[in-house]
Amino acid sequence: MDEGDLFSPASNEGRLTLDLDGWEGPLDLLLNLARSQKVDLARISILALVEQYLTFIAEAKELKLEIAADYLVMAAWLAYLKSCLLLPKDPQQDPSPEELALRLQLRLQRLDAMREAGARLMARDRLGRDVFARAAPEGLRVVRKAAWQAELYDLIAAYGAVRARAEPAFHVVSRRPVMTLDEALHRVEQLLGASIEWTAIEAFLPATQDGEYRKSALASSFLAALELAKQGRLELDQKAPFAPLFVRAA
Amino acid sequence: MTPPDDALRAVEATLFAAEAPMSVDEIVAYVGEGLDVKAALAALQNHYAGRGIELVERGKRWHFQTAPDLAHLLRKEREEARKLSRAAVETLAIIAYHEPVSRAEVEAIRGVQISKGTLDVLMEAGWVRPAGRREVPGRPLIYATTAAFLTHFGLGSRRDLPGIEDLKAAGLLDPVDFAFEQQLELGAADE
Amino acid sequence: MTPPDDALRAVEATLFAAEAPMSVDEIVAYVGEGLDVKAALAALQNHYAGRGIELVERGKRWHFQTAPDLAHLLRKEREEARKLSRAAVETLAIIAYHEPVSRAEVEAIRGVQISKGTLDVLMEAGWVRPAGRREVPGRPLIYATTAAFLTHFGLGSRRDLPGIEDLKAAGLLDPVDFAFEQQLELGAADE
Repeated sequence: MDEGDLFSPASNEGRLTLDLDGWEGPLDLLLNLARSQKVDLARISILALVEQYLTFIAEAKELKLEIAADYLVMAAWLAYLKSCLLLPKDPQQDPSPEELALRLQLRLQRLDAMREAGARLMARDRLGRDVFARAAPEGLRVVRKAAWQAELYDLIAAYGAVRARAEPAFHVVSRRPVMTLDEALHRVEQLLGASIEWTAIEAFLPATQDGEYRKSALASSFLAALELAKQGRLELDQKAPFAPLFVRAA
Repeated sequence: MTPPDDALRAVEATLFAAEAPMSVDEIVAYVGEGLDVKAALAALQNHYAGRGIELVERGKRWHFQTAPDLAHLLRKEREEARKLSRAAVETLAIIAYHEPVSRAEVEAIRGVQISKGTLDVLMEAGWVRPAGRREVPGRPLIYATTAAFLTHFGLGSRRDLPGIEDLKAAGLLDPVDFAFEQQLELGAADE
Repeated sequence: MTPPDDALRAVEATLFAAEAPMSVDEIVAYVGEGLDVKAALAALQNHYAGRGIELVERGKRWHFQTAPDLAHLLRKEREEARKLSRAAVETLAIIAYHEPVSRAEVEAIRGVQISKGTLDVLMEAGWVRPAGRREVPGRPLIYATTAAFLTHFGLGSRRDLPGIEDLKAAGLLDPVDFAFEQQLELGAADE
């Protein structure tokens, strides 16, 4: 395939049609101009290329075409490069104009190489265009099969649960030793008759090792003392909050 | 073997790339008038005989297909580990402890109905099988466990399943509540 | 000709029925561990050489396709795939020959920014994929080609990219900065 056909949309008898829409930026335009020199990119004349570019932009301006800014930036840079290349060498200048020109040339070579590679890629025997896979393959299927998992423990635990569910359930509230208020009233009344002196309320509690029962007895005895005090049959005395509570018959 | 001729290659490629079986006329429309399509089809059919692919004619239309005896290769079975549902484990346990049992009996013991899928899963797993019918009105199907069941659970026989007393000792007879358990203890102490 | 063996028939049928190219491992998953799949593939490739269908390896995956020289017969009446833009073709070439590359690197070679749709088109075609990030400041995303790219363009591997060895030898796949230093050194040596 002739490369000219592929990549010179604008070259015609060495002249370029002024269609800026067709270019993909200044480097693209430069590459096409360089190719019109019809020599290896490694041997193109950068000065001639600069001239071609500047002429192209000048013509476009003459035709009052709108020119994107990046083309003008490139034009300005190339005009600078041109003057540097033409002026007597200044050894102090870094980078030298030759180095700038070399860089431009390297960039053009690289873009050109990729452009050609792309064309060769596209020209290959492509699947679905030049070569064909089966249009209606039977297809391969994956049949999913469950491998069921269960352990012996799961099994017997489940049976245990089933049997436990089936057993009749008894709901029993366990008995807790308590002293009822009536019982406490009775006790305090009786014990009070025997003592007219101030007596700590603890003295009215039954002797027991059971902490729970003692608590219950204390609470009930306290309530009984309040009730008896309300009836005017008993007096209460406490020196400070949480200090021992004393009672005596009224 | 002589190299395949143009007609044969053209017909082979055309049928391979076809989206549907093709008649001779349709093939000719692709490969061109100049080629002997019928002869090519006959030669191809002969060439592919006994291979993994064959050329077949159905209702005057031709197409390639994979050899029928290889159909089993074209489906791959993939095992996926899946845990049995709680309902399935309970059902399996009841069948194992009480076999043979009917579905109604399983439900009576579980206290909950079982769905059709539950027994299917157990049979698919290969652990439960139908074991005849109970000779009572309605003749319900009864189920039992299989040898594969014993193997999977590492049991020599069903007698190796722990009994009720063993379950109780292991605390597997799930207590219904605290008071119930206490009651059992108290009862035991009273005796 | 000896009759085709089991492995050959099985691999032939599997690849023939497959909807996409298959790796050796995938083929083994279908035909079973016991068969020599690699030997069968080699034998099949040999058997189909010169026929209307051929067996090809693309990026370590195998598939059957029609012979390239028969394109003229089969292209008839098939709609031409949507043409890629020049930007897309260049971008694809740059990614394929330089991979993995960042977007900035593609832009440096092309001298223009990549428009939004260009990479999308290539990724949608399944030819290009993001391939991680470059561990430099900014951690740019980098792109590479896919197995589908090799399959579509008929490449056994990236080594088969047209002219890649020449481009490498000429230093045309090296960045401009690197090539520039090389040239300066060469120039210095000449003096």
